[in-house]
Amino acid sequence: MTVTTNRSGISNRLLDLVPAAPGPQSRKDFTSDQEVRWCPGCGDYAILATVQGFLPELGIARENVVFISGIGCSSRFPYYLQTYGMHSIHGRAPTIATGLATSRPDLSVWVVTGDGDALSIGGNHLLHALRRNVNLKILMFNNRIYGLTKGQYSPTSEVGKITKSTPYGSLDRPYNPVSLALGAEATFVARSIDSDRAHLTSVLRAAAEHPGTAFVEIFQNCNIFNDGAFDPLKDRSTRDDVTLRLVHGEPLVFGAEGDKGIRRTDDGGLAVVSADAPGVLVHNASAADPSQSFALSRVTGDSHGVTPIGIFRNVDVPTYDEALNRQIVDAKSKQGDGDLMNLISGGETWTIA
Amino acid sequence: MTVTTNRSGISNRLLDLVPAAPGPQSRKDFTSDQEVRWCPGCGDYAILATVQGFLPELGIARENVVFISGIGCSSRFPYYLQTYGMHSIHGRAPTIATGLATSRPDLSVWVVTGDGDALSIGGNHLLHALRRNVNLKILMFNNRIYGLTKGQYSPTSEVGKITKSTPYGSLDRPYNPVSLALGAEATFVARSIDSDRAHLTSVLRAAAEHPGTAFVEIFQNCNIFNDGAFDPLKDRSTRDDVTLRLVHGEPLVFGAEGDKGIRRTDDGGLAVVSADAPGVLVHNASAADPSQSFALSRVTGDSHGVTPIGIFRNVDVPTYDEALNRQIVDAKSKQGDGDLMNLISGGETWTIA
Amino acid sequence: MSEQVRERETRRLDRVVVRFAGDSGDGMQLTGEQFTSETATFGNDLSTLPDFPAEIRAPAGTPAGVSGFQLHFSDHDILTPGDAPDVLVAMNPAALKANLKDLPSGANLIVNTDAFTSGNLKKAGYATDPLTDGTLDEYVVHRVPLTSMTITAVHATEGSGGVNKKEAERAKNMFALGLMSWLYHRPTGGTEAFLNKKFAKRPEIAAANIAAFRAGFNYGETTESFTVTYEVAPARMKSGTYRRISGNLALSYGLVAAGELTGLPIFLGSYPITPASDILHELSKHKRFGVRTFQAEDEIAGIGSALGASFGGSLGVTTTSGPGVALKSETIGLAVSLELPLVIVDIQRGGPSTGLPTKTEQADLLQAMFGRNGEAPVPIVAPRSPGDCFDAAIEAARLATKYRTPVFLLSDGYLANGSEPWLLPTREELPDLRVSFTTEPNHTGAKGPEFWPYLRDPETLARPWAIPGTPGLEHRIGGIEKSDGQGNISYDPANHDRMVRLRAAKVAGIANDIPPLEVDDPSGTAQVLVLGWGSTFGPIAAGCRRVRAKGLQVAQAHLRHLNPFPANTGEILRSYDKVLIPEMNLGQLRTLIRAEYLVDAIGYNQVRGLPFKAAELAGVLEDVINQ
Amino acid sequence: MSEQVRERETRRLDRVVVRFAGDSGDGMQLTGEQFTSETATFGNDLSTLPDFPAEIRAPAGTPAGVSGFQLHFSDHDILTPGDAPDVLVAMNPAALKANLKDLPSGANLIVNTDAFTSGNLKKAGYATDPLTDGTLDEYVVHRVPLTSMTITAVHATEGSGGVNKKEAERAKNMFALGLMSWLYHRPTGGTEAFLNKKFAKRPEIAAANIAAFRAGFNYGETTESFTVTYEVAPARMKSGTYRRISGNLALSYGLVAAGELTGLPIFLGSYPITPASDILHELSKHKRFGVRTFQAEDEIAGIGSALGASFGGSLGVTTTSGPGVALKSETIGLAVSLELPLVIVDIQRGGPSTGLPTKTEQADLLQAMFGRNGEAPVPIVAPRSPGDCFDAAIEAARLATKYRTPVFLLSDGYLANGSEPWLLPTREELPDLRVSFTTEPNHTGAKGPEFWPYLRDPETLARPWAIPGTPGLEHRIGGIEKSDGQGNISYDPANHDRMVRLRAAKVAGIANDIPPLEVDDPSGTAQVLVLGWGSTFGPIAAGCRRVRAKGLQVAQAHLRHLNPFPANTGEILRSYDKVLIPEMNLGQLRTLIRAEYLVDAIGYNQVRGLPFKAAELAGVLEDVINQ
Ligand SMILES: Cc1ncc(C[n+]2csc(CCOP(=O)(O)OP(=O)(O)O)c2C)c(N)n1
Ligand SMILES: Cc1ncc(C[n+]2csc(CCOP(=O)(O)OP(=O)(O)O)c2C)c(N)n1
Ligand code: SF4
Ligand code: SF4
Ligand SMILES: [Mg+2]
Ligand SMILES: [Mg+2]
Repeated sequence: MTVTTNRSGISNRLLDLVPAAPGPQSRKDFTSDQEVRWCPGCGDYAILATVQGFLPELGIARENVVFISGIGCSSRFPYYLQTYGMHSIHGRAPTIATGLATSRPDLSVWVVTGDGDALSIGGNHLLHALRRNVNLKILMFNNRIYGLTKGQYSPTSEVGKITKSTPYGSLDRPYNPVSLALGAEATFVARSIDSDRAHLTSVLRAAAEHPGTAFVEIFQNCNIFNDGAFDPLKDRSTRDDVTLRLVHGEPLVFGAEGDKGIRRTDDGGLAVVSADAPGVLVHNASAADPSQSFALSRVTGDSHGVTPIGIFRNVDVPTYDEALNRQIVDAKSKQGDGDLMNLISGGETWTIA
Repeated sequence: MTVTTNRSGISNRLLDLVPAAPGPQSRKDFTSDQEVRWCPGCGDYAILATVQGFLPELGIARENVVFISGIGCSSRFPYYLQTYGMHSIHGRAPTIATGLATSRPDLSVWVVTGDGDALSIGGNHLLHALRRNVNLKILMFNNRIYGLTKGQYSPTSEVGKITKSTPYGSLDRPYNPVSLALGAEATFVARSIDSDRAHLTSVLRAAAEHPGTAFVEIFQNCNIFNDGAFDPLKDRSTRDDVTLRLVHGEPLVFGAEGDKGIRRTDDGGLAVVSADAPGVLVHNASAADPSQSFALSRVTGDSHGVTPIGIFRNVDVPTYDEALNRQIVDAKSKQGDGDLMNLISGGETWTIA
Repeated sequence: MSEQVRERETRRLDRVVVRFAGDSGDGMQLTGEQFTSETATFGNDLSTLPDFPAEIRAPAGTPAGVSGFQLHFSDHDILTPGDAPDVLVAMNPAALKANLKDLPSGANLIVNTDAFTSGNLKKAGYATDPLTDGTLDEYVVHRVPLTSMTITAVHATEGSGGVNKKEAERAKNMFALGLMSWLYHRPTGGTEAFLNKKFAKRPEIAAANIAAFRAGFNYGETTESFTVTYEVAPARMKSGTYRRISGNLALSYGLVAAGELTGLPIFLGSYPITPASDILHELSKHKRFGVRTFQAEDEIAGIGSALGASFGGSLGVTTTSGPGVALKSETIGLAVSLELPLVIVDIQRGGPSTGLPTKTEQADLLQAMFGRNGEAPVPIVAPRSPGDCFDAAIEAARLATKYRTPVFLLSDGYLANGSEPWLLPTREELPDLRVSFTTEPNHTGAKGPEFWPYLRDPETLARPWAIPGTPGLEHRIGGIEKSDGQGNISYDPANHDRMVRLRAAKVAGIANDIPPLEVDDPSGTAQVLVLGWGSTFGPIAAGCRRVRAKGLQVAQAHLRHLNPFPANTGEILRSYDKVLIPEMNLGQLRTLIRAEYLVDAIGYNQVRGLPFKAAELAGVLEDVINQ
Repeated sequence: MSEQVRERETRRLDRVVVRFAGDSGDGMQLTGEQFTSETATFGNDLSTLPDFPAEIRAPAGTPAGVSGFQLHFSDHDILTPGDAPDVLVAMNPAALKANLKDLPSGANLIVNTDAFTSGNLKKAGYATDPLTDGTLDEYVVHRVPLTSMTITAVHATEGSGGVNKKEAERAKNMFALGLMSWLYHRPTGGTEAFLNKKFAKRPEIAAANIAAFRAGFNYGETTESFTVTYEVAPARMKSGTYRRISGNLALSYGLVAAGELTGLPIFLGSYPITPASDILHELSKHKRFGVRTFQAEDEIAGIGSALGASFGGSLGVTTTSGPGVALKSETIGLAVSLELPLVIVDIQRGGPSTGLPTKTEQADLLQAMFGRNGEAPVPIVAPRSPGDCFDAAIEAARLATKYRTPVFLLSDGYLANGSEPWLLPTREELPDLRVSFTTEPNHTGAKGPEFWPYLRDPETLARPWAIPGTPGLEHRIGGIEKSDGQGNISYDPANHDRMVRLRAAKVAGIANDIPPLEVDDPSGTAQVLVLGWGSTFGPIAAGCRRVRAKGLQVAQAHLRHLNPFPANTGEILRSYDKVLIPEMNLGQLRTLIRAEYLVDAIGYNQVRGLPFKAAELAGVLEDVINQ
């Protein structure tokens, strides 16, 4: 299956199994002829543009890229990309993608999903993909609402949310998708936002460079049913003060003036302190132990007044796909290719003349 | 629904809604007439004996106790208890228990499940119950194998496990159930072991005292398909050196001589040090931030040579049940009981003579 | 042409079909609903058919993004939302493009000329302008600059200050509504009150909308484009108090009523899905009725929680559509084995798979019958009209509680969103469904009194329902086969055979507890029977009327219970030469009828995501009768 | 009594049914399997029926914990594992209790007297000792102190040093096997070789077992309890090379073969469930054939992964039993809509719900037909015998790949675990199923060549299969309705109707690509036809033989394809006066046959978790013939 490739750009030992593009590609090469059908103003447009702009960077043959989605507004995504794609059923995209990726190491397989699709009905599949570390890139558009079904609360909606299904306010405590992924042994976990093209592109790049499952939460505005959910992170006047940009190896400092930092507390959590206070941490996304990344995931707008974006965790461990395919290669090399007639005759036979 | 109770023993604001037992109860009161059908030597027997021994402590009416299970060897559990019970279908016990508990605040509802039932097919339901904080006590018997279906690997089996379905060794990285539960916003997470009746009883007691979802992982030996999985934690000669007993408010020290302790490392994880080294931590199960509990969950036999047992996390936050039932009480008190004929006639009617 | 104001003619009609069509964002559903409201208050009989795209806001200006609402109203009782519109309001070129094919020649067409820009024409896929290229020659076209007149009217109105141009423009649907209200002599007070209430928090928007509404009305009055207005007299309907109701609302009310009538708290475990979500939305409002709603993580958790609540003595309900039913299959099998009450509501939509999620279909009947492992019979009830969803829900609850069984309630997208006038029942007309739980042992064993959870009522074959909290009746149930009576796990072959047959007999026995199938055969001499189920009732009855009006004979029967069938079904079917079964599927009831009664029923099947048209069925009937 | 060794009689029999029964821990399955192996090597025809409890180790000593294995072998071809045992080996009182009711009077009964302690008698539910209270008077009883003799024999054996008492005792099943081998003149070399291999790592255990085996054999030779031994001559079977095979193994091999024959890698996505797990176990061994197995987190992930692999050009397979099928329903609907190949294996077991998980049943046929939302037709193939599972798996793969459709393969617990001699096919006998992917555009559009993923092959109506990695054919598919040909999302009513009918026509068209239904009617004058499907083939054929032997006429036909039926099915059914359909359900094929052909087929139904008995069916047939 190994393909000699002289791709420029992004690379990892699994991506290197995917055939290279015959030549340079542009955004247009990844744009399908289908009319885009989201509400005007929906954050999905910006994400689409960013992804279409990013894909050429991979330098791999367009026909070896596959996008699999579930159901939801976000899950319309594959239709708009001139790659192979499947718009499947609600919550099940990770299962389909797992079968595809593990049987076709020469493909780059992406999953697009929503907060409901991924965390409500599809939660189990998402988390099992993460623990297995299948070679998938999972983009979860988190608008904290069910868009397609017209505005019920989702597993990431804040408590007390008034929606069509909760006229008296929702009662469920939301998931923190980053904490959840880390608890499920994820090897790559990141967060970005629809409106910040440069940041999202950098996260996509890192995800593509990661061999194994990459989970990317993308804050996405649903201007129809949950408008403004991420406004503080977007508003020029506030965003620098409420956004902590995670950069591996760099100190955890933020603020318009770079005057705030993150330090450990006695109870094992993290707190915001002055940037020049002692003990301000340096971000380490590749620690073998996910505990500090987990602690970072507990830093939120609600509790700390600041939201980290960027890569929480990025560690390289064996992938399910490689191991599975290695077992096959090993079996063939040790035992030889299977011989069907030999197999079915088994050990004990008798012959009747 | 509030019941005046003068129960002795375990109490919390939700348990106090359950009618008290008419008098003292014994293990026999909780033993059904059904023949127990596990393999001789199975760890499930010890857990059953412990639970039957513990239930009288609750001091609540036996008929108000319900055990719901899924499918698996462990899920046979309800048959052996003289309470109400349901042996449902694979992985779905948390959903059934959620409907029952939220509609019947006068019941004490327990879920019994296995590592496959809870984490494989039923993972999504388990985690959603945890995030919602429904008033359920969930006991997960973890034998790191599928017992009932005769020995396939489970989501808690170690990598490389040779089983019937993985003759070349399993490839999936296992879940750490405690990490997973903490990542899903669990409010009570504990671990115990089939063979240690006193410890298991203390954990059950704390679980019962917790208002909300309590998740208890119980290491359980399957002597047929995965015998000895927890031997180091049971063997008198080794167990003290490899078991860290978590006690809220006590230092994290262990070892036959009490000579080892747990301290933070620079990368945010935890390490084993000498008990008198500086910085040995004191266990705090009730920190609002779950980060330290999470870090503790990463301390394992494989990575650190020691396995924590006891209560990792125990925080009191609003439960789904209370909130749901309060909405109903509030609606009735503010708007009065519903009037059916009023409701259906709605606003706009016209009359034809 | 002349300066003189002409006398206008007012034509009396017995029935009219109007259709509003515009962009998804144009508020066509609201417009249609409000026109319907006026019509209902006026006292016409009516039936509606909303039709919207699967996208939230499908691309503006394109045919795919068009949202439509059709209303049929009359001075007599009617049965369908109408085959073809007498008047179409087209808010833009895409709306025209998407709907013109349904418009019979000679019909009225009101077009918003402001929207016919070259950009919009292109988006709609028009190469030339249909307003000028002769496309519309066969229609009575009213060219109305709706957008600009709305803006002008709004900006000239006091109280609408602070309303920007975009907001003003958005009121154009109210202009259209005003115009239509004028054209059909509708009462307008309700609409103004509605707008004031809806925009109570933004009075300037209310004022803008009312201004547009009045402007539309006045436009009709002053322009000369309309030489005729129309009157449809109120219908003579059964006396009583009416309201307008959609199927999903009626079904929701039926469930609330079932709670009251059985004396059980309702527990709804549900996961949102089109077109069922509105039931979850509605029931979540009624906490004062003790209704608990639980938005679960998925369909499996939805039904699981409902079943758990039923175990605890609630009436568990789960609502979904076809894909959700597929996911619930395993748990339905558990409910069959546990023999606990449970109402499973399936608002059918176009399939297979995601299919046509916002369109109607009747293709889940066989799934409801057979979509489980093993022999797992479940009774099935289906409503026939929006208002009938109320009664059907109560009937489903009756069977579920009385027979301790899951029951399917099969509605569909057409009933769910369609609406009709509904004669409100009185409290006395509603059945008494009070349930009593078992509280005492029911068997004497060797050691004294015992509780046997599977000891059956000899008449209904229902098992006792003893809920947790009942002292002395502690017991365990599960999905493994249980011994007859005692209910302990049993692998005994003969017991299994007996239990399989007992469960089947219990459901089959319901045939004795439901009304016989009624036949409508005015002449008493018909040789063709049309048999239907569910939402096709209206179109079939309308079709029958038409052929009878031509002097042909046809009998009609409609099944409310699909499992079991009423006891007299076979007898009725065999008393006709021909049986025709029209269905919005490939013949699912037909399969069941043929298998059960060996009657060579003929199918008429359309799977178009749309209800049948009366004319179409009339044609088919004629063919069958004359063959 | 006398000291003289009596001459022993050797009786020649044409067929024998033996049953081994003991505690779950007694190794009865292994004993039965090994006796079967000896019998197969000897050249008899044979058929087996294992029967074990749902618990891993159900309570020792109780009837619930009894595990049994029945073997029927003969000197002619046979069809069933036998109705009633000629000899029963009962390792303890519980085994006696659980099996005695099946034993015809006069049969041989070998009991392990050592196990008849008062404790064991109580556990088995015997108030008095059946060995002494006259219970066994009608049988030929052989009282053998099996346990003690085994221990003595083992401890007297060199090489078994280090074997403790418990281990020695465990070898008692081999003592029983030795005795039975002697009694029926079985060749013993194979068993000794087997034991040496099995316990290669613990030679002392091997020695102990061999010692016990020989002791059992010698015990027969020396005791006077047995006055007769039996010989069953080898069967005259079709010439060729045979092996013994169980249904699940044959099915697994069929899937591996399908991979070779189609040229596609096999991808199995599965979640363990009884009685299907063994297929997952087996396929996970065959990595050198490029078979990928994936133990998924649940059944939904199992089928999802298989479908994903099919999208990528593998042959996706998923294996499960009834409850798992229920969970897969929604994804099966997606596969129907995507029109991708997929083999769905359902090893049916007793239902509904968890039901009788280790017992057999045929009650998933209607679930397979209809258990999905919308009109979602899926072809169904069913094997008739253990060995036939091989061919049926290949046929399912043929239809799946040729027609680009999910296909159900319906086996059951009886076929899965039962075994029979299997005539090995040669490579040349296997069909060529090579598949070619589409690699070129298939349509010319306005802008040049295009790829239309739903442009169908005019003959098969299959759509092209263009896999990711193929340049220029990039396309998107999904579960929403697609436009005919081009495959873009389409909400058009007429298109939906067309697509629904096209999918139905594609599956219906398979009727032209399968062999006609064959009738076995030796006399050519039968007026009764017995129609069956699946695992009832053997018992039905055996039943027919019996009534024919009595001079009565009956015709037999057996369906391999349940959807669609072979083209000539109706014609055949209508050419008989009566059609009888025996099924291990309440009449599921009967429902389909009646609906399709309006034939008043009679059902004979048993839902006991056990295969039919030949005698039982013969009786039913006689009744039907004579009525
Ligand atoms: C089995 C099934 N259940 C429910 C639905 C209805 N449904 C479609 S999308 C969706 C949730 C969408 O929310 P999310 O995943 O957050 O996506 P968004 O629309 O917000 O992008 C639901 C409930 C469905 N299509 N299938
Ligand atoms: C829907 C469904 N899928 C699969 C099964 C088969 N099954 C029964 S129990 C089980 C796993 C048991 O493992 P675990 O939960 O760890 O319980 P244990 O037996 O080890 O206590 C499986 C796969 C089933 N009963 N139902
Ligand atoms: S509903 Fe929300 S998420 Fe969906 S397309 Fe519209 S704006 Fe986007
Ligand atoms: S198989 Fe394992 S878990 Fe199951 S009963 Fe036996 S020992 Fe216990
Ligand atoms: Mg969302
Ligand atoms: Mg387990």
